[in-house]
Amino acid sequence: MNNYGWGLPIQASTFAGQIDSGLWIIHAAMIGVFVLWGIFFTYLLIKYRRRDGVAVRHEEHGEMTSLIPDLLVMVFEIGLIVFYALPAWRSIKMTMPDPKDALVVEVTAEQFGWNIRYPGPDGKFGRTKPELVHFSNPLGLDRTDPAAADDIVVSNEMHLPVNAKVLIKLRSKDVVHDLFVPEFRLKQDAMPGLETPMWVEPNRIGHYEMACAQLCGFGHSLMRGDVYVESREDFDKWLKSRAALNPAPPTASSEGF
Amino acid sequence: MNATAIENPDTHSGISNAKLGVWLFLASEVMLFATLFTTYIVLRLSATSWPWGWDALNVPLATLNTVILISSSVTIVMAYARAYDRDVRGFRLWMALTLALSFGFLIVKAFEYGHEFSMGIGPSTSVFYAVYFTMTGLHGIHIIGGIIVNSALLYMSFVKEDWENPLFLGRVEGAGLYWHFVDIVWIFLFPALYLL
Amino acid sequence: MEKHNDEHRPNVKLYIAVFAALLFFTGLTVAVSRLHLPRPQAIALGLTIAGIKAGLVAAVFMHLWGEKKLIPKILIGAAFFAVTLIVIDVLDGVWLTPQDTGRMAVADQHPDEGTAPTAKPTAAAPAAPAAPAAPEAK
Amino acid sequence: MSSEHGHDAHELSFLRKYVFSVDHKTIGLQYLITSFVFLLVGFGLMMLMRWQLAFPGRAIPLIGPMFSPDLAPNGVMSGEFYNALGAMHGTIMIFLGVVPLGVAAFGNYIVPLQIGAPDMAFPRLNMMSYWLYLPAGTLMLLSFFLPGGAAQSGWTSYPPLSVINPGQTVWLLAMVLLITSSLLGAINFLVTTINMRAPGLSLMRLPVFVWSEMVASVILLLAFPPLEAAAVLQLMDRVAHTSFYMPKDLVILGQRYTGSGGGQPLLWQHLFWFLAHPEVYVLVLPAMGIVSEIIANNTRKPLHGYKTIVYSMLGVGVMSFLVWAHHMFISGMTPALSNFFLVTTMIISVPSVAILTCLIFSLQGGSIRYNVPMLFALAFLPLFGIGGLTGLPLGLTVTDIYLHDTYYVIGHFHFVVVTGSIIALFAGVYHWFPKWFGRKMNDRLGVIHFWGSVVSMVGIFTPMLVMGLAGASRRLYDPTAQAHNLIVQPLNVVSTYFAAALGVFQLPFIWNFFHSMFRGEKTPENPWQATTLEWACPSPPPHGNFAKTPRVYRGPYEYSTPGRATDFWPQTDPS
Repeated sequence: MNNYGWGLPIQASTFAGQIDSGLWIIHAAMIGVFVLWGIFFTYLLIKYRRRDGVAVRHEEHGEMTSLIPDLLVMVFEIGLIVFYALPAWRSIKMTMPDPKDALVVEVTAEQFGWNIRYPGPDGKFGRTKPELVHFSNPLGLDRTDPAAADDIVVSNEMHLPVNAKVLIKLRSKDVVHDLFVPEFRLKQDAMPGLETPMWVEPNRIGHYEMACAQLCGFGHSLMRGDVYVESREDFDKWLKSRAALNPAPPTASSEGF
Repeated sequence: MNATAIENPDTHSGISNAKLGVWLFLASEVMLFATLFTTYIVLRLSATSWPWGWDALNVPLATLNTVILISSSVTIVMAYARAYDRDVRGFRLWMALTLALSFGFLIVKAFEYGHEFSMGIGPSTSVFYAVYFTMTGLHGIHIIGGIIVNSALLYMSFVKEDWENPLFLGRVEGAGLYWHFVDIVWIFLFPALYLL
Repeated sequence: MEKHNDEHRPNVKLYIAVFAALLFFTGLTVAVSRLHLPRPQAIALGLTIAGIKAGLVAAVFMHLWGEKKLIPKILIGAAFFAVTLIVIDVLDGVWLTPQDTGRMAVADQHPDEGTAPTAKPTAAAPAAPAAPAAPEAK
Repeated sequence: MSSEHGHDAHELSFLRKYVFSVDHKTIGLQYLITSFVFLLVGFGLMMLMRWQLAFPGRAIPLIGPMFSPDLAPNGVMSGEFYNALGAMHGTIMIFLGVVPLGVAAFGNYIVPLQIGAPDMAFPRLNMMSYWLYLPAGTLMLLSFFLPGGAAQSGWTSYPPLSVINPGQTVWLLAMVLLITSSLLGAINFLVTTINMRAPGLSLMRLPVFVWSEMVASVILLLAFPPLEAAAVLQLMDRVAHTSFYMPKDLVILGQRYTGSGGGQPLLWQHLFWFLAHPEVYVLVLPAMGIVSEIIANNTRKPLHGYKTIVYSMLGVGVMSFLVWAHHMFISGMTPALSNFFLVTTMIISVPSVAILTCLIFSLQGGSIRYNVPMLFALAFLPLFGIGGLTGLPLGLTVTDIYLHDTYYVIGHFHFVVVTGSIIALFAGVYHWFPKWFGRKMNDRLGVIHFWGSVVSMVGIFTPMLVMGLAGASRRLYDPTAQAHNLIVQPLNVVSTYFAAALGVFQLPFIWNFFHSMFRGEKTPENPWQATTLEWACPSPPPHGNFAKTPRVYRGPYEYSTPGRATDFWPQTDPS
């Protein structure tokens, strides 16, 4: 994976550029402020060092002068909030695509791995039951539910079609995890007991990493998976090959073949 | 170390150190119980169902306890009034009554808990009972703290130099403030857990 | 330190009157809760009564009425932060959706629909929250 | 320590004088020494972690084989041990190191002196604070040796992990003790400053340091109780098997969780950050106060914008309660709430910027005396500035999506706390050392300590910012296990070397401190020609501090007043 370097990773989603531009603007401003301010600071340190015969000069400006930098900071911050943060946050975290136009994927985190579930041809996620959880059935999928029969469950491997909106429903079986795909600039905690929606539109074919970014136990650093963004044909082909691995429709009474 | 060296006479606020200290402590207690009530509200709103106190708990006993605690608030303020008038016997009487009432509260509470435990209900039964046991338990710990303070004051009223200490009345007032606060907490706990 | 420099002069008659009022309100709140008002109204009424009672205790027994201004200021500060904490957390709790249950259960459900064990379960077995409800008739 | 200055006729026993003392000065020094020891312990834990981060999978040199095989099989640190070190490093540094140092040590010693009081308002309560703090800290450290080990869920202790992990119970108990100790201390400080100021010392004549301690105490008073309650609830979850923070249907490593469920893990995060964000200002405000004192003293001119600084501190204090959820932008909290906290976070930067600006403008026109405390105080300004600036992309919702939980966060808050608070606390030690012991610390060693520390600190934390921008996640036991950390891994090595250097450069300080305590150059009563009240009594001050209650005639920073023979005009000078 040649996606990472000494700066930001490559951009592989539609909103990655939006987030990066914020990072660049802020860092440029930060460095600018710091340099200007450092020059002024150094000048003060040299000019006003203690010298014999040079008396202290008292306030050449009033109390209010110190508020001028504040005013500039405030204007900059208000600008950032109004023209950048609010709209971008709205589009990235507050507006979810309609499930009808998007590929819906459910990602369930557990110690220490990711379970990715596709709803299958019927577009519906089947029922899960915690009592059915088993190492061969990490989600506790109830295959007797007709909607569950065609669900595709994959471990630590998420395939997504390029240039399509994906709605990810994030869950956790045990503790708080965090789905982080650096190339997508995508990060969201998986909170047990809640289903947190998030969306992404990958726009670059490639192989990326889905890592856990929230301390989840002793195996936290091992909790990672792969994300493959593929062309639509490749994705469909892969989905079909996975569907073929599903158990036959439930005739046996025992769970987990 | 003598007391006057420590008690700087120039107090800018006009409030004695002890009283100001107690009020600041109560301000922090407000935050403590606000947090517990936050927990209560959040868990209740997110619960699919929430039992009604009349079904799940013993309301008559709790009502009795409310009356006991309110009465103890009155008796402690009466004790303060007696101390204000330098009436040591009156003070002892009212303070002893306060202590009796606070023990009564704890005994009734113990009956309540005992009944619940005997039915196999404990803090782990459901979120409702977790909230109930934790909040009333913490309140109970506050009652015990108050009992310790009030007993100390009762004991001090038997020691001549303590009773004649000019700071004594302030101490009674401080203890009273704390006790009334514990009462107020119960005034909110009672409807929140039992009635609503 | 001279005597009674910042202690309040007790007013026994007032204390007795407040005591009576507190008893009255306690009775009232218990009686009201038996009326089976819809839950929002019941909660509003219950909290109002509790607020009045707490106010009486604070104002009279704790001598907040007539206390130096600094102390109410401290309390208002604490109350402000307490209210912030409650409001923000409740906003967050209400807007979130727990999985499987759809929208969060709102508080306007009738008390009797609760699924807690009743006060008189027959067996001593732990009454799980999932135990079937035994609602009394309205 | 104190010589035979006691004004009481009877001699106190050794135990009453140095161990269970009620004198604010002894308690202050007890806090000082204890919290420095905890800082050192926290540093040691961090060195172990840094080794693992720089050289994952390699046996810890020298001491590796000394650990039990559960913690470090064959001398190689285990994941559990790494997590325990991480949690304890954070907890110890913040709750047992910097806060007690900034608030309790300096506050105890300096505040009563600066307000002209004979002692704290409640001396016995003061002693109790210390004797709750020490057992709490000891318990925290002991947890490493108890069955179950130390807490492993980060200093933030997010449930459900913290409820199911071993070791957490002791952590919670220690926290409850510690919070109680802090509460008692906060009440004591507030009553002391409100009620026991010397005549003439109106609020607007208080030194900035006293203001900062007051605001910090208000924060401690009102922000700590929610954590205390939250800790009790978590304790209930662990001990009584309740489900305050445990939702329904958890399946943990294949086992169904048996609790009733119905809890809210997010609630803990709210309650925790309701304390922990204001806590940052508890770390920073006393530091700002110390820096203000030293800058005014060593520029020999009044502080620029005294009122602005004071009101800004009050503003920071109030606002600090309203920004907590900016730690939770991506936690699953309702996204709409994030916008509210985005705005409050930007608002709180305004008073912070105002304070820094005032401190810089204070240099202008001055006659800067470059002594060791001043060097530290001056280093505070740009380095804390970096800490503040790097907070901007983290406080902004959108950029936080990417930077959250990366090394950028670690770099940011270490710039704030280490190169901010700790640098300022060092400045305070050098500045007030003559007050404590009547002797001066060695200047040459001080300068070595200064340059060594500052360069090492910048060397540790700057690579973290770069790593964070490259996406490296924090709290990883083995950073090389995740592909996106690989390229920047060499920076971890750089950080580790600088951390070792930082440790080495503390040696001159430790030696200087204890050597100067007994052998240092003796100083006059007011060695820095300062104006504030603490220099108006002997050094070290006797029991009861002032021979007679001082009277205050003017503001705290009357330096270089035109028409006077000396360039300082003490607050107590009636002329």
